[in-house]
Amino acid sequence: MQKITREQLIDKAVSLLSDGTVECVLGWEKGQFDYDITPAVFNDENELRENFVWNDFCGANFSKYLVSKTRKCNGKMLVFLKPCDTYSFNQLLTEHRFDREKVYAVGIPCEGMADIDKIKAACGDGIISIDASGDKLNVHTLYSDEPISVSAESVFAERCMNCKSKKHVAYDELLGEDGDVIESHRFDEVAEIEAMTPDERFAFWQNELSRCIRCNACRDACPACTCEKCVFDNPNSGVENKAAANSFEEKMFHIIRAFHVAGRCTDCGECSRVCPQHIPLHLLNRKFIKDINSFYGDYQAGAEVGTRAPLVDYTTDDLEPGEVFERGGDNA
Amino acid sequence: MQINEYKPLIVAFCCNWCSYAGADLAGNNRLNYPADVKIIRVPCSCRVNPMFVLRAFQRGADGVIICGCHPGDCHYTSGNYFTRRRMALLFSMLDYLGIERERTRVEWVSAAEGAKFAATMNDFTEKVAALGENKRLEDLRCKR
Amino acid sequence: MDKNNKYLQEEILRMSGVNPRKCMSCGKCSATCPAYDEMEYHPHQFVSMVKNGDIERLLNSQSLYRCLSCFACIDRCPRSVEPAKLVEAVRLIAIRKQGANHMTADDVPELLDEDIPQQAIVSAFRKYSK
Amino acid sequence: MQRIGVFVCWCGSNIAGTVDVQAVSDALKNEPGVVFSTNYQYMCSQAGQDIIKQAIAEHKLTGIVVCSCSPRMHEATFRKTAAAAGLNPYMVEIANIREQCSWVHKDMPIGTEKAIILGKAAVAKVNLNTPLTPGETPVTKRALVIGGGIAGIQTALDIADAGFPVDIVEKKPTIGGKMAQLDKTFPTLDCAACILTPKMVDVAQNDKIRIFSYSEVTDVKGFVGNFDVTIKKHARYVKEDVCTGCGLCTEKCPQKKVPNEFNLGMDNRRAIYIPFAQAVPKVATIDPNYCTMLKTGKCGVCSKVCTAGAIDYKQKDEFIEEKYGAIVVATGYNPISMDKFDEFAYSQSKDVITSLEFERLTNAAGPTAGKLLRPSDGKHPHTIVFVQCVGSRCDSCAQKGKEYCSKICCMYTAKHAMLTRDKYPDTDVYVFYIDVRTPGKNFDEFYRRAVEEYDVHYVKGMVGKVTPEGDKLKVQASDLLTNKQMHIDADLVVLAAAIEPDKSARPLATMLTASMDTNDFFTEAHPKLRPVESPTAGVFLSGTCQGPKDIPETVSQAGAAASKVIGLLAKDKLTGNPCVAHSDEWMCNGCSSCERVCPYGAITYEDKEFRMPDRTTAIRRIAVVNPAVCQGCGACTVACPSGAMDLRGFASSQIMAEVDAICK
Repeated sequence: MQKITREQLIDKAVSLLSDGTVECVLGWEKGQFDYDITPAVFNDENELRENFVWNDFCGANFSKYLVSKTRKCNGKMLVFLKPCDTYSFNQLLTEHRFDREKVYAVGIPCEGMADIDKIKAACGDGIISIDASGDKLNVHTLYSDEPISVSAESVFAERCMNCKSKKHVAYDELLGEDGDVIESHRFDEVAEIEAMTPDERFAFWQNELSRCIRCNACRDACPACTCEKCVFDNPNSGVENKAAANSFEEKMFHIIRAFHVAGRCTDCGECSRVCPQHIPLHLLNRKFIKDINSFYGDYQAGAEVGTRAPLVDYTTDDLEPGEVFERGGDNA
Repeated sequence: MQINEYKPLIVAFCCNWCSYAGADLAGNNRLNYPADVKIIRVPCSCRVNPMFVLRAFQRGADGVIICGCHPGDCHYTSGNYFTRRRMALLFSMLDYLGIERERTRVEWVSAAEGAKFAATMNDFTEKVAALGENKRLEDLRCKR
Repeated sequence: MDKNNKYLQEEILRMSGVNPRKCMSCGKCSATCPAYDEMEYHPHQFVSMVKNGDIERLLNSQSLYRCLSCFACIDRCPRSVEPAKLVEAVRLIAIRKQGANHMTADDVPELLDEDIPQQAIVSAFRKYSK
Repeated sequence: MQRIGVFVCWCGSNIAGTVDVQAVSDALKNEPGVVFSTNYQYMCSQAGQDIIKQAIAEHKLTGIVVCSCSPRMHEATFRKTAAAAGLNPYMVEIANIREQCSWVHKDMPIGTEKAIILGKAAVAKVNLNTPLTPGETPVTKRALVIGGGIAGIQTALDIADAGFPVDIVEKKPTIGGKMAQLDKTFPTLDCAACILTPKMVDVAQNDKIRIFSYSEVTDVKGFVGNFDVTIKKHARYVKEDVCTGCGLCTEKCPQKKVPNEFNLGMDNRRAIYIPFAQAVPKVATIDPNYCTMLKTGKCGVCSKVCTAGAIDYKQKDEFIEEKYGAIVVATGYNPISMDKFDEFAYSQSKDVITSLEFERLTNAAGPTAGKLLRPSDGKHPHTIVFVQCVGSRCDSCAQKGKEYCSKICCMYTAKHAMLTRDKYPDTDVYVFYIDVRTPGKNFDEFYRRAVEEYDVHYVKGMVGKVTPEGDKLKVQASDLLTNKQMHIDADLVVLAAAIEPDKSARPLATMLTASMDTNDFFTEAHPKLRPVESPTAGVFLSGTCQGPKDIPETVSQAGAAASKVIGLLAKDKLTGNPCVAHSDEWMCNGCSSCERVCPYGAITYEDKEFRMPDRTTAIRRIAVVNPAVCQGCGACTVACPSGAMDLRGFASSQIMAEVDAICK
């Protein structure tokens, strides 16, 4: 359960709206289901009181929406940022993707978000609603009169289990307490794959990536993918292709996407969250992050504004491409 | 293509100032290397987009090699340093996906290293040929 | 270089973390050493002897125990070679040989002299007792 | 659709020997866009070129492919041929079927097959070629030299000699730089002032040269041929055009206790001063940090004694904006600070000095009028120890000193030692060295003279510690050849301090978008072949701002930089390379990735209003490539995530078409 309440957020938003600090509020609203929360812009108190949502399913990273939404907003826009969102926020500022002056950022603590698939696995289908009390989530389903109770921690999303930071790296104002950067085990899974034989790795990814339906959800949710025109939508780019025509097609899509965000990806995990096929896409991005850390020194995208991403930087004694395999240990 | 005589298809991206000139020098000195190697001239190795490498594989190349000036000697001062980082990460990723690491290579060949160019191509072709056809990467529709 | 020297050399380099190849033979370590005249092999020779794998002669030399561990050579070496760490590593090799201690801790008090700086006494305890 | 002509060259038997040229031209006839295909013995010959010209006219060709030798050989030739026939020269592509095919493959079928594939790739590329026109930019025929030391002076004189106006910006009140502080110069031992001051006078009298002394560059905009530079002229509180340089004020000023920086603080000057007798411009300057009038409003002595009425306490800093076609950086060097080298007791004893201070001590115009006297007590020193490599050749982990060799110390130390022994035969002179490096004309001979004729004691080893004791300096050193530790009671210790680029260089490099190495030396465009040019077009390097140098080397580099500037300014227009990057403003994210990888600073950003597809307007940050500055490496095209950045002549689509053609 989140420590900060919906009412606290609404009150903050209303006070900022009424004193004229902000013109509108970027927040969450209910989608089709209780657990299907989408970003929305709120313009007044009524809208907020009625539709604003804050619960364990508000995983959406708002930073990305600032690029398009601030263009449509004349005054300042209020945005609520969870710790991991603040990294994307900084990264987008580094890339001049929105005007900092047009944003009023309120940092909010996050206790970890729930993964609906884990809940479904635990409670079955037919979920009507979910409410939280203490460390428990109460799941009301069609098939049972009594709510099924699960511990929040047991249904944490993968990215929250491996949360890298509870520290806000950017905000105008902070609600609640700030946390710390966490020593996470987020690279363990990458290391496990690295330890496989090439055949096993190929089989692993063939299995994962062949499920890709090229819906572009990963790209559309990714806060690093804010290109005005994505190469995959551009007929002149040479890689535009909507349908997965064969086994390499979707590999190429995901390699290119991972490469395009390499050094800029903050590891927010949105790609895996939104993938309808449950492909562990974060494992591609984390591979690049792990490599960058080990080849060129630790680098966390978005930790500060204005840093030079590793791929637009170099040192004269970087390791040679042929040496990367020696670094990774001999797992051929 | 004849079945019993497997010939790998190798795409070599060569920077105009060092490696392409190195390849020319190999020609001037009549140093043999396999005809399987086809060279594409780029102004600098940093012009090689990872997309080109993947495209080559997708269209049926068996190996891709990128040649540039030696680090520190880039005609554009820093181009090959970026190449080095980009390709290190790309190759590591391809390896991570289970694609044979011998299919990709970056080699620094200066304009004076005609012999090195030929030797590199001989060695690379041999290694790629030993792997056999590129089944993991090619796009079957586009294969000859 | 014979096998034993080779082994000892590797052991010393591993223990000390020193890369003697960085040395440019300027001799500043020896120039700065307060125990120079007491030594058979001087700090710069230590570096070159370790580099050349001439370890056994070093091991048998009293020079090992003349080093005060004042670290002046480490501080002043322009190449960050850190000769005193090499001396320390060679000394440890000697100490680790069972029963080959240069002296025991009990021997130290009677060798004390009023003029010895405290740092040297502390170093002595560290060096000779284990 | 293009109308492409294919021309296959036999190159006598060079190509035709291993490649079936007829088969190649026949095969390429069926490629998309190809309307004409032929082969000929020597395409580069007049007759061959005529075939091309005729075909362009007859078949209304829009692009041609020549299958021949390397483009490095004849691309220019065939581009000219195309241009002569009215075809845009950038519609020509070469398939290299000689160096990269016929010469490296022995077998005819294999060679022919490969030649056809290479031809197909070239055809695929030409299909996507677009006519390119090189841009032209005008050239402002004036050069700026930043720094007025010997490097800047020589560069300015050489440029002015060719008839172009030059401005020198010097931050000190006078030009002359470090060389003006030196006593004698190696290896000839002529006096520095005797050879430098005439050049300074030449500069002052040259009507093509303007000197902005006591000034600095504060802003640089623009690009090669068209720099807009802002120069800040510090207030010197003396009207430069009125002051006669009589020096009366500098004698009457009551503020006498100002450390004299020209003598490195070894004596004092007044608050109003002329740095030295031969200063150019010879104009007094008031030091606002010490002038009582400026600080308290009470005094005004200099104003009273100045008969010319040149003193102006109300003078303000002045900003000058000027246009330049080329900029030469000549910002020079300084000895490093000795703070981190406590072992030599530099801060404890006045008698431990740096070599530059030694120069002043032996200079006839210095604080001791050229007599070698100890700074502490003015006594004649009998034992002098020189220490080489102080702060040079240090390991980076040591975090003090520099990794590089400062290059000039071995020679000036030999000079100091020799001159000392020559003037004062009663002295004992020791030089502690690690290596003696004397490559250069007459350099080793000079060093040997110091040893053999003047009996300077060269000791292979290093000084470990200097301890002041009484009026002596106890020097503890090692002699590696005799394997002894030495203890010398010295009267004077001279440290050959490493040299480092002037501190002003780093902010200047940022302004110029010129690159620097980790030591803050400016990087050259090519370390071997373009040593006096910066990678940033229109910016040239002169003297020690590029790396440690002695005077002869500096002067020759200064001349080389000047000749490069003259070559640039002699042009009325700069014709660019049309194969440059360009950004699609609709696709650009304004993310700065391209700017960060551009070695030339060719990319800038502007905010532009766009009418968006949803009919709103938005102000977006977009990248703009300056085609006059871009050199066409293509690093930006890969850094760009959206693919907005592309390279003309080597477009992504063209390269992918080649890949496809080869892999087909």
